[in-house]
Amino acid sequence: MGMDQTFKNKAFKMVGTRPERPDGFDKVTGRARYGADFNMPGQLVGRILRSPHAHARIKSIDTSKAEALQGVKAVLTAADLPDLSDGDSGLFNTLENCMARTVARYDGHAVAAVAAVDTRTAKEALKLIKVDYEVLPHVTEIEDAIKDTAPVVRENAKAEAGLPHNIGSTIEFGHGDPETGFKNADVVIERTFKTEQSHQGYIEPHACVGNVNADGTAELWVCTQGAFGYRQDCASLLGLDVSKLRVTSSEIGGGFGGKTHVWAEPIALALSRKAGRPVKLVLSREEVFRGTGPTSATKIDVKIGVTKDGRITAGYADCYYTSGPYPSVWAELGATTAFSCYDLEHVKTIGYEVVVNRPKTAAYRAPSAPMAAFAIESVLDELAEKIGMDPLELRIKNAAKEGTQSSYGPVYGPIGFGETLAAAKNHPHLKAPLGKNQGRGIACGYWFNIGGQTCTDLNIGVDGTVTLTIGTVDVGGSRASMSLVAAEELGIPYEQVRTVVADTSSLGHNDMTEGSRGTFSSSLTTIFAARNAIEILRERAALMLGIPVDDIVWEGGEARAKGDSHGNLPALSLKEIAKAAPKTGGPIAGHSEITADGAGASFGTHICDVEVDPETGSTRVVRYTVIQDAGKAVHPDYVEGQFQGGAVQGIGWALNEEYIYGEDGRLQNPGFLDYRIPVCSDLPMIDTHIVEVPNPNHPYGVRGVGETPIVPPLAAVANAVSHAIGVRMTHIPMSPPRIVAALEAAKAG
Amino acid sequence: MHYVRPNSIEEAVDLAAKDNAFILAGGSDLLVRMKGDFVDPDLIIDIKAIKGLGDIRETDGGFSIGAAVPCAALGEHAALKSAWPGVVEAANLIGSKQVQGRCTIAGNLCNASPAADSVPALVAADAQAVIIGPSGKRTVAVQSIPTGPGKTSLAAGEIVESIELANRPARSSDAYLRFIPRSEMDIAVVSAAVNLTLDSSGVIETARVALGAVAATVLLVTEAADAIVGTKLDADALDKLAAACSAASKPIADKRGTVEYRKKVAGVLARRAAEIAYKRAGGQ
Amino acid sequence: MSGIAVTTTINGDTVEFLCQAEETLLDVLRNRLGMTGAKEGCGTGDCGACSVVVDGRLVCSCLVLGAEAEGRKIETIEGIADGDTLHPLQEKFIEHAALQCGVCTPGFLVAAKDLLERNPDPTEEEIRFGLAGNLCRCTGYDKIVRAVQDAAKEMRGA
Amino acid sequence: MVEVKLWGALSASLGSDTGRVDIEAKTIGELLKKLVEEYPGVEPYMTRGISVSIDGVIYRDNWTKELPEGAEIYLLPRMAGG
Repeated sequence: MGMDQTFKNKAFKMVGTRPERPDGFDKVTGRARYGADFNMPGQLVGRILRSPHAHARIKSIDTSKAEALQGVKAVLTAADLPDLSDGDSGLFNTLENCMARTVARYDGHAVAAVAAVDTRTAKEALKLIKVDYEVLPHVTEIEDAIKDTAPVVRENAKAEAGLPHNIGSTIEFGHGDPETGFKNADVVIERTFKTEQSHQGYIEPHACVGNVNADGTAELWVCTQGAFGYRQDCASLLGLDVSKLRVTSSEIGGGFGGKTHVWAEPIALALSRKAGRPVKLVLSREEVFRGTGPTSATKIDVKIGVTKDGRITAGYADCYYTSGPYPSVWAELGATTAFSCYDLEHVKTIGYEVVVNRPKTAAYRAPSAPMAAFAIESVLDELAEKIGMDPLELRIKNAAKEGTQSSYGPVYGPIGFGETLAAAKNHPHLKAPLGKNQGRGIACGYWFNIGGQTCTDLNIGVDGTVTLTIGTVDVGGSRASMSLVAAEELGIPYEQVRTVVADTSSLGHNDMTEGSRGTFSSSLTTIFAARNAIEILRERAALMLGIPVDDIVWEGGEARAKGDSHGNLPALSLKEIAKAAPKTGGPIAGHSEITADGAGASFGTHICDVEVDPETGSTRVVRYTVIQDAGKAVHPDYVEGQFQGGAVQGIGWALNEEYIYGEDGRLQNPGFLDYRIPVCSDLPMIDTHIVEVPNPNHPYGVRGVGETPIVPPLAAVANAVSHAIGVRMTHIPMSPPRIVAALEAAKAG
Repeated sequence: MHYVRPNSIEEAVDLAAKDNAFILAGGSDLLVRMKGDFVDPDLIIDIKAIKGLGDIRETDGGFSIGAAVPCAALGEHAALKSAWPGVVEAANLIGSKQVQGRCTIAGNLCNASPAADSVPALVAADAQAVIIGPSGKRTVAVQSIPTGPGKTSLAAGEIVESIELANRPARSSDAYLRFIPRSEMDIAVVSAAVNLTLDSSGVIETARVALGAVAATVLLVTEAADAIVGTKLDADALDKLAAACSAASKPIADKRGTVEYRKKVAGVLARRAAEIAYKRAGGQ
Repeated sequence: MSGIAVTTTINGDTVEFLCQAEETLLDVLRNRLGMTGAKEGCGTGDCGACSVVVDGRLVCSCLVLGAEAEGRKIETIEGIADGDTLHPLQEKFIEHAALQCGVCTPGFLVAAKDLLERNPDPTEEEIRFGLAGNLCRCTGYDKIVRAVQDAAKEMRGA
Repeated sequence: MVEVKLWGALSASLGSDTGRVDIEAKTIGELLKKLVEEYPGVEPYMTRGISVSIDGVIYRDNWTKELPEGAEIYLLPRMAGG
């Protein structure tokens, strides 16, 4: 037992059931407190001034008039923030993105901020700040940015030899020799795919209340995917002591990766430090679109060869990903995931990180994978057509399995990709007839999933109820899942456990809820913490019964004496042991602090039916099925919820969601009216099928599930649309004008 | 900024003549413009307390829809819905259910957006607007009110009091269609309204065809109407209707659609709207 | 600047407050009355997270001025449950896992309650179009629609 | 001695033609330490973050993890997620 992470094929009593979530009552009554629902005494209203230019040198900022306005308590510019120019470039970039230092690098880049007694005063003060800009040439599109003549987005960045100056970095993966592979192919298809920039689109805008005291102690209430990560970032950026900054994560109104990065939070704290009062900073929806993390826009050149009998001989992809002004890992993640579903002898991918005058790219649910999957899965679909093979069969034939060397290097352990394909093959959806103007597409996807630093406390109250304190923010029901796991281990009813999310002063460090790690990692520490507590429960029971601890076993939620010599001793329930705890040694608690590793990869296969109106290009998804490996679904409702939500985000991206920039480099659609996330009437029910191929590195077999569902939809929808209209769509989103234009172009030959 | 809620239209007219004064009916445009800092009114005149402005009246000549009637109420008015299904369906496509609980057709008209949903239907219906201002009352065709994006022909102090829809002969109906990328909650990329009357044999006697979002103001396309008058809406008439609509469209390219796309879809929607209106009017 | 004095009824209680002319009903509910159940997702009527009912009409409270509340009857998410007894819609949302992050949930419940009061036996399509003014980014709407269907059934006593 | 496989760009900057290097190490921590000592070119990649895959299981932050005899060891860029 103890810290053994290996899969034990145990029978479950709790895990796999669907109890009601512990935070349900608060959330259906409006009592749950989100980022903007909290206030501190004497708080000021913070507001941010943002650049109206896509690229401009900040020659000077005159804040004197704003400072003189009655009710203004602080005006902040980069001059008030630490100068990290000589330090870590990652930190420097993070802070510069929070507030431009010498150059505003995108439309919406923060350049100054105010704290005032009320909203009206704060808005007025922003108008009084005079920024003298020298407008610089800008570039927002990949094709333009990678020209030698393109405006320089990062003036001091060193380009790699022989590459255009706006390519921040390159990376290469693969094995074998694709050229050899292509020679062995009967059919080779080479195509270029484009995807536009999308936003996570969480309904709750970023919001926080920050307070910094003169003695250096500070607190931050904030909607975030990770209080500890925000604490680390804010403390590093502002020169605060980590332990003096207490960060409390509010209920979070959606994040999907966008709330793993700090944006306005360091500004709120810096304003508070300057004003000497708490500052509440809530972004508007427009600010969320202009100033926080969209995903990359991409251009991907793909070449794949197959033999007549459907064996892929080689795959190659050049993956260009925008990262905003700050190079990061986005092209890298595209290049790693592009071919990861398949067993290939010859494969090579190259990632090119392209800097542009757009907001800093942030993580968005399986970051970078959906675009790469769109390109690869589209070409596979076309190849299947060319050789006259069923597209699912082509994938079955080439699917990665245990022992396959992945396209990014390592050999896979037990994975459930084949099982998702088999489930798809047997799914009634695949056999359902299609109507006029309808088409069906299938596509597959993969995400690594990660673990990371995780810490959990399990405290047993004197009445025998259990408080489980986790440090991974609950983004979609994980408190229910963790209660199930604790109840499973302890052998007690679900209702006897209450799971809460800790603030940063109440628990050791936990990495963000990202990379689909929440349930995987915190369930591990919950299991270990429960086992730790059981050891203590056994000791206490031994004391109470006056027998050696080795003679006590924990079964069915109670301590039982084993062996013939103790035949008449009563079993002691958790409640009885808890009640005696004050006299038998004090509080009973279990703990676990680990770096979780071995998060099993999760594969998915999606089936999509669409109907396209050929006259208007309007596309309706009429049926959609998600099949994915969850390892073990702890709370199946919330696993299905991840499948459905991820699929629908992908559907929205596939059909309508995109950042639209004008010639002036300004974002044209920073609102929910023209940035069109799917509405209820756009969609059918989303069928789900949970496959369970246990992760060998989790006692219950759990894999992360949150991200994979957004990987296949771009391709699944594109394949369906392409079949419905008879023209291959290579540009996401497939907005109605793009579909009509593609049809007209095909007609014109 | 001040907020007033006058009880009489005369009082409202006096207030409306002031500088930087804005009329608040449903507020679904005004408050959005305030939020985006596009306007910063000195005075907001809430007209919802004015007697009669919140009513739909059936008159001898037809229907009179008060300027403060929320669009949702149009859909709940059985007689209006039956008499002018196209106008009502247009009004009930604006925004969401929540927005329809607030927005008004008079506000939709006065906001003067080229993409306003109710305006093409009102123009096709030959609706009249009753205007009260410092120099008295006048009645004008609705299409004369918007003069360009965000601009109207209303003089300072003038307020639209009601929208009038006249009774139509038997065998008349109308229909409105718009194209949006989503199924709801969107702004028209292109829209078309058709209002027609048939003779007893099903031949179209009169027709009005209006297009939205393809020019600075709603277009009343007489060539399109001419293409179907005297026909039973056969395939040839429909093609001519569509072609006339595409030809009449002078759209801009913007974030919502290209010029080519809008011209093409204007024809598609007009054809489909005509078919619906024809069927509603009893045509076979 | 002096505030506007407003007397209104919220969830059956008489409430008085002072507000500025530009403050929305949503601002007033959240910032002056401490009723933070209605959320601001956009402030422009595009997401429905701030849905309330004013004199029987479902509206976005971000598109209503606080001053307009004078003499009106306002219903918010805070008034849907009867004390600690949840409304069937609230129960079904929990039971069907119709929420993940939950920030859109208050708006959905207010809108769904209005929908079922107007149409006790809606089709799936009617539910989907009836709730199209409420954005949810987590669930894909599937479980929300199912929860509303089930609540409607229970409320009809079927 | 363990054989460590490298991704493309890393392999190039370490001057390896074969995409693999041999390192005398028993744990991930030791491996990373020796790697920097023997191949200074790895430094910038270390700063960005490196994960180590052992028999297909990816470890991001675990210096104490032992490298079993004959295991397949891959260096990868540090994975992130949403």
